[in-house]
Amino acid sequence: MTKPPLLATRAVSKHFGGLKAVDEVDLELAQGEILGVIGPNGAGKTTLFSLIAGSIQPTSGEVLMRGHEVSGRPAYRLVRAGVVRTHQLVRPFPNLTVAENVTVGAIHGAWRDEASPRARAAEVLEFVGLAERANELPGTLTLAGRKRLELARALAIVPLVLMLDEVIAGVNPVEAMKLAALIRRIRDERGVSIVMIEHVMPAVMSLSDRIAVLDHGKKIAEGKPAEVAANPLVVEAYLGKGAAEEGATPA
Amino acid sequence: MRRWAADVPFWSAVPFVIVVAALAALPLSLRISPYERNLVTVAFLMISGALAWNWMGGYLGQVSFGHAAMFGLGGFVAARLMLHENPAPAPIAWLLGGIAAGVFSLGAHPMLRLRGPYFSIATIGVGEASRLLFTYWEEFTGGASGVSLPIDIGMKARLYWWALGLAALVVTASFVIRRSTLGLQLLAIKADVDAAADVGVNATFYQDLVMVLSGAVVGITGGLWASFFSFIEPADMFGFDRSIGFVLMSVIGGVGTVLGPVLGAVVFVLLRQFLLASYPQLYLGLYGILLILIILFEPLGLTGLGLRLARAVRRRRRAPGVVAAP
Amino acid sequence: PARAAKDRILVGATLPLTGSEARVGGFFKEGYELAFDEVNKKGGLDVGGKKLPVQLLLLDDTSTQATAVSLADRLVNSDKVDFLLGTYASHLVEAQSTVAEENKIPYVNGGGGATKIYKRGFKYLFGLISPVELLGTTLMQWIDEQQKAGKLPKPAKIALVWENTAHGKDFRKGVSDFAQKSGGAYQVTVDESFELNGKDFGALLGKVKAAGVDLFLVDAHLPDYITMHRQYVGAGLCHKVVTYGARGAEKDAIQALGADNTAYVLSGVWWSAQLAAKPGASRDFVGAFKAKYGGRDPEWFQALGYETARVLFTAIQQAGKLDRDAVREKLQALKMPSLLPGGTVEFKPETGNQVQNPFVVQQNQKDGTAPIIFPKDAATGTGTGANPKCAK
Amino acid sequence: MTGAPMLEVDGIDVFYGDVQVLYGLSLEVREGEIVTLLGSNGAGKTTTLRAISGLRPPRKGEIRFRGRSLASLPAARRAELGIALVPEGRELWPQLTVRENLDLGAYHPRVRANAARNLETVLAMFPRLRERSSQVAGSLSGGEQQMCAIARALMSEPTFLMLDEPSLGLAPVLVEQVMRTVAELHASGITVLLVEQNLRKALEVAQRGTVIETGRVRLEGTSAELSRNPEIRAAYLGI
Amino acid sequence: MDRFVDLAVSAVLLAGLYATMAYGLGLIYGVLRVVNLAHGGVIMAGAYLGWILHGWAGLDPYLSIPLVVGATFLLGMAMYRVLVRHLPRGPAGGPASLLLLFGVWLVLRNVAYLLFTGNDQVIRTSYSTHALPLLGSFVSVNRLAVLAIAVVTPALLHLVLRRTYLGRAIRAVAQNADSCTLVGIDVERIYTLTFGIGTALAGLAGLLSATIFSFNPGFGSGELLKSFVVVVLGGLGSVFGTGVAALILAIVEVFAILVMPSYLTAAVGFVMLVLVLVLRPGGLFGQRVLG
Ligand SMILES: Nc1ncnc2c1ncn2[C@@H]1O[C@H](COP(=O)(O)OP(=O)(O)OP(=O)(O)O)[C@@H](O)[C@H]1O
Ligand SMILES: Nc1ncnc2c1ncn2[C@@H]1O[C@H](COP(=O)(O)OP(=O)(O)OP(=O)(O)O)[C@@H](O)[C@H]1O
Ligand SMILES: [Mg+2]
Ligand SMILES: [Mg+2]
Repeated sequence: MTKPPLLATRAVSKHFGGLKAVDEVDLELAQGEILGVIGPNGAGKTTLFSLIAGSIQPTSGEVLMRGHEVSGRPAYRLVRAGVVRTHQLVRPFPNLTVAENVTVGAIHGAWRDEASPRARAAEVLEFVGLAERANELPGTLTLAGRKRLELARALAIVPLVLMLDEVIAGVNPVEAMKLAALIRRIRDERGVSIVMIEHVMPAVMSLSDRIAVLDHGKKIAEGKPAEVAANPLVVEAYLGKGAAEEGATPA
Repeated sequence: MRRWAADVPFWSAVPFVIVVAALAALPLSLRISPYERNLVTVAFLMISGALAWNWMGGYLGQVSFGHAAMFGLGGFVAARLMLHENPAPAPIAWLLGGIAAGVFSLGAHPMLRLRGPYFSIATIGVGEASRLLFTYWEEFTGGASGVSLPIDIGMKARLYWWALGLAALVVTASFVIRRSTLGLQLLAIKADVDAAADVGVNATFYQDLVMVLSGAVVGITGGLWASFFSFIEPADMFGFDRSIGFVLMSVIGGVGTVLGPVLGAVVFVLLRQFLLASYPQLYLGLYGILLILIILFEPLGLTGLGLRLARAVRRRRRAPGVVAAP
Repeated sequence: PARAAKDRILVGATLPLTGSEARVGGFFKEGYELAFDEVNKKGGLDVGGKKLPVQLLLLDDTSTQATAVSLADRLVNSDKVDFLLGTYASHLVEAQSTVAEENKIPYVNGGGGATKIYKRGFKYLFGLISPVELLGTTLMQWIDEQQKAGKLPKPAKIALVWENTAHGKDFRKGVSDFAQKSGGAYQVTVDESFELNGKDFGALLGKVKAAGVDLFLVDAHLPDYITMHRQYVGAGLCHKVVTYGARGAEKDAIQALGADNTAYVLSGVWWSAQLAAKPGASRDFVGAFKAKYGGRDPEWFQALGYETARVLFTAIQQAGKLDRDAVREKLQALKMPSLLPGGTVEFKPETGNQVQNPFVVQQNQKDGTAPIIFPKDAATGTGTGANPKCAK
Repeated sequence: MTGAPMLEVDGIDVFYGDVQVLYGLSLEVREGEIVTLLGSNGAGKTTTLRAISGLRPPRKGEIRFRGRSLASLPAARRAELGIALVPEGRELWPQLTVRENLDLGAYHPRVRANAARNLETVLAMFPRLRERSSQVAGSLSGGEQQMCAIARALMSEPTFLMLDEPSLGLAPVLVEQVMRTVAELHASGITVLLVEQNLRKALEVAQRGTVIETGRVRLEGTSAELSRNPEIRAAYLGI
Repeated sequence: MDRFVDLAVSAVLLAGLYATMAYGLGLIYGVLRVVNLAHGGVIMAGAYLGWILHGWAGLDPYLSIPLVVGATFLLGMAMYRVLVRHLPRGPAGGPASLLLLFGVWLVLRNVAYLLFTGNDQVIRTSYSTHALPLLGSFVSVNRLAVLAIAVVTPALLHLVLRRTYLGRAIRAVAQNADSCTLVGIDVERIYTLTFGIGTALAGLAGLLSATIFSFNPGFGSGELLKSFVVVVLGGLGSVFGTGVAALILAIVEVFAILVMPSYLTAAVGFVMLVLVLVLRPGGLFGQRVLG
């Protein structure tokens, strides 16, 4: 018997009225892995995240953590079990200071770590490089800063699985490289397994151990970055047909 | 190394304790007439009510237009207990009134998934329905003619300290809630329920908790109110104007702050008394204008105005032309 | 002790000059001011051989209880008034009188009619306004005369409709007690209350209509009377006897509804300007009032306000000093000729110091007048037993 | 066939809140041209069109139409100049009927008088819409919605038409049809700026193309040049 | 049976009144997503305007409809331009707009108080108490007229919303404001006009109420609460839903008297309000935008 994966979905679906936003998707995440999720706009990536994180309930199928079913549990309980997500549009609590924002996250991870919420928040802010800005309001941060804040708030919970929804998008290329490095450090130094949605190809391709591709709610491909980039289905649905016909493989 | 805004050293309570002690000694001085003392008592009660409303409206961001239901319920339960053939001692009656109001507010649990104006409109409905139902329930509220409590000559004097005690307690609770991790979570829920859940906050539970606490405190305030006025009737206790009063006090003072509702309540009681004596025809409109100006220009109310002034003064001090300190 | 050297008597009062009761509050103010003027024109009150002018310190309680209480508090403890006159409306008086009782200061009012105010055993509270219960009884007495004269069916079915306030409840008690004691001559078949400032009485009137009653007895305040009666007429309803309690004869209402539609509506009031038809206290009052207020006729509100102040003045003079307890005792023992129907005012402990003067019953006529038809000694016209318009 | 510059986009920076999406982007479309704007997901194509139509004004740089700066002209007034946009995702009014959607396309006073004539023209062009004219737009199929959106834009008699991924979500036959329509519109004298991810199709109809990547121009050239460019593929994939 | 007819007739009449009161609130919410708490104040203002015109110029209330509607229309546009425009839209603006417009209401009330005192006023016309026999029951002519207007108003509103460019633009703005800008619709102008129309409808409701009820500066709060119930029941923002909801509320209230004391029937509406909000937040007929 192999050990069950850290996190898995089994034929999970979500329908909005007639729309199958997520359609029978199977996904597995191993301990210490970085899994990239890509796909066209509206493919159902964010919805899939919401299903896993318990923000919304699946229409059918299940979400498993270490082989135990966790679907149907409210979001806050999944968080306490170690499954933590960030949002595509950063959502800091605007009236709380940076430190307070992170402290809110730190409150509910306490059982796995002895440090007080505030001490842990301080440590995490140091890690993401926001210690200097601790007493400012999130509104004063740059977008990249707020993305770091979002990461810090999630890390303060001491997650087992971190689900990142387009954290790199929208920041300038220099910041994007720094954020990518930070994400790698989160996995390497903190042992957190990561699922990330990203449209920024260089980042996904270089960070991910594996990539899953969604289109119209279905998983159409999965595998190593290079394999996925060469997959004609992926090229057609996402990377672009014009590219495929010219017959080259991505770097 | 870092100064957390949240870490309040315990000595910061010293000025507060001094203020409370001074207020407690106030009626002992001969300078204050019973009239002034009573006015201050009412202000204490309003402070408690406004702060408790603010836990919902300010910390959680659920603007209730129906808190009169809890105020009235607390008042009438307390009154009934004191009028019983084996009358309960007043403090017990107040407490039980508060508990009843707290339990009652739990009934609003299903409404908590409404947010913004929907929640507010629903509370208007609950408030008005409560008023009508309780007015109809004669055995409990005495119907439209209300109930009178026996006159207790020393009661008003004693109520000053009880009301002060309650207000001090509620101010302390407001600080503690605001500064504790509970307060952080409430503010997080207010800012974004979903995002709060995504960092592990059990929004449902905390909303219920705050609603019950808020309802209970407002209920206790209602009980003290009943004792203070000796006569209460449902039209007044459950009235829409009373609910609006809680909203006005908090908004004028500064929603979501601790100082705000306190200031708001004091202004509400004192300004009202002053205006009533001098310009009784204008006070409604003045509140309206105040409300409009605050919403348009200073969401933090008087507190925000104060902060702005303080900042301006500080800037002035630092302005060039003033000789800098060595 | 400091009071001994006073050069004037300070009397405090609040009235609802704004808010829901503002109209009547203004009327009471006129009554109070007339009484104060009269005394001061004569150089003041004779207190122990010394003439002291009286001064009224009047504040606006905005028709709210908390304000009425805290302003009374202010009058007593900050402005140091010697005595208090009452405000208007039962709930305000009930709340406010506690301040007087706590501070042991006489409180004479003409605005709190609910009997329960006087059942609290207060010693310093005196009420010049007869209980609304008695209004119900008085109306029933007149109705009973008509029934005995064969003008109304026997047994007569009653629709009893009352506003859900202390006022309405007292009225209901007066009527239903009378009906109960009548030995079956009257049956209350509809007994319903409605909310103050109600909007639509369609359903309620539908119920009344379906019950097929003979008498439509309502207690309402002015806006509800106008609203309800409009719908009543609009729905084609007609009953042999119709009353809205104390409402009916107001000029505003007759104007709003039309003299035709209000004809035969019965009302019972605490006082009527028509009492001035005969010489006496009422005629003097009406004369003085007209002189001061540009020829306008007073209504019962002004009369009660005026008389309330006069009662206090009389007691002060009788006491011969400003001592509050002395004045209270004189009030308790007072027996004063009065403009109120019945001719005298006295406060009996068994009724909680609320006067029990009779009401005068008026009936609207097609020409818009409303003569007094009951009791006989005050009557200025004769009543019509059953509305001739509704033959059935 | 091509004349004076009709649209000049000159070094614009565009933000969503604090998120910068376009970085000093420049672009030129000449009278009578059909130009395509290419780029991968999130490159900023839609944002460019929104900036031109005034929905998302640039913080820096300038946009000129027929030599006149649009900076002070509110979005609602740009239709007057003959600028029209078929937005990404169609953005119809889902609870209005097709007919109402089309009528509103001719809201502008200059064209309102011609509404009936224009309606005939567009219905002749898309007979399908005539059949559906009393159906609410939200219940149309994706392709029908796309036609409706194009027809709505044509109701305002544009001289400069921008289309944002008109082939998105359409079946191949419909893609062919839409592209043919675009070519026909161009032939009838309308200047076109076409945004596409479907590079091959776009370059077939367009004369020139501009490739953008993360808010900057990466490449420019005639369709033929671009089709031959070895870099194009990589740029297009964003790798 | 007879009684049933009576109750049904009074329910229909009442529904007419409720519907007129609620249209304006619903329209403004449907397009701007703003809960107009000043609605009650405008109803009161409409009543006084009618009263002034009747008392001073001797104008019949029904003839003064254009004047009252015009005046309150301007008032509404001014309220939008000066105040509401500056609020954040959408959920963030919710409580803020509620409180701001409540402030406006307080001011309106105070102004009315200063101008007209707190006395109750009525408008009396020759037909105020006229009744017609109908279905074996008597029906007030005036109430019938109000009902007629309650039916004609939404029909007109419907025509305007369906048939005119302006109406289509209003509906379009409610659904997708950006597309409106693209075809040249000045969205701000539409918001201003909509707020004006919604306010004018409240003014009309006030004028009509004044022919039935007596009123004072506090008038309008009960009307506002009823309007809430109706609008929420009908699904915020649906014109026809509003009419049907008004009928439902009126029927429930009127027939409730068969099973409960008349005093409590008023509570039924509020209980319905809360239940609908909690159980079917989209209203009884689902969320529709200005259908
Ligand atoms: N609550 C909802 N109700 C109805 N439809 C929804 C809802 N949430 C998402 N959808 C639809 O489900 C589909 C998938 O959306 P989702 O946000 O998961 O896409 P995505 O892959 O994250 O896209 P993007 O890359 O643009 O973020 C879209 O068509 C979206 O409109
Ligand atoms: N409303 C918005 N708020 C914040 N960011 C946005 C918003 N709209 C777009 N963006 C961001 O701006 C960038 C450019 O988006 P844009 O829609 O212009 O790209 P595009 O080239 O049209 O992509 P696609 O091919 O997916 O349509 C993306 O990173 C996107 O996430
Ligand atoms: Mg997404
Ligand atoms: Mg795009």
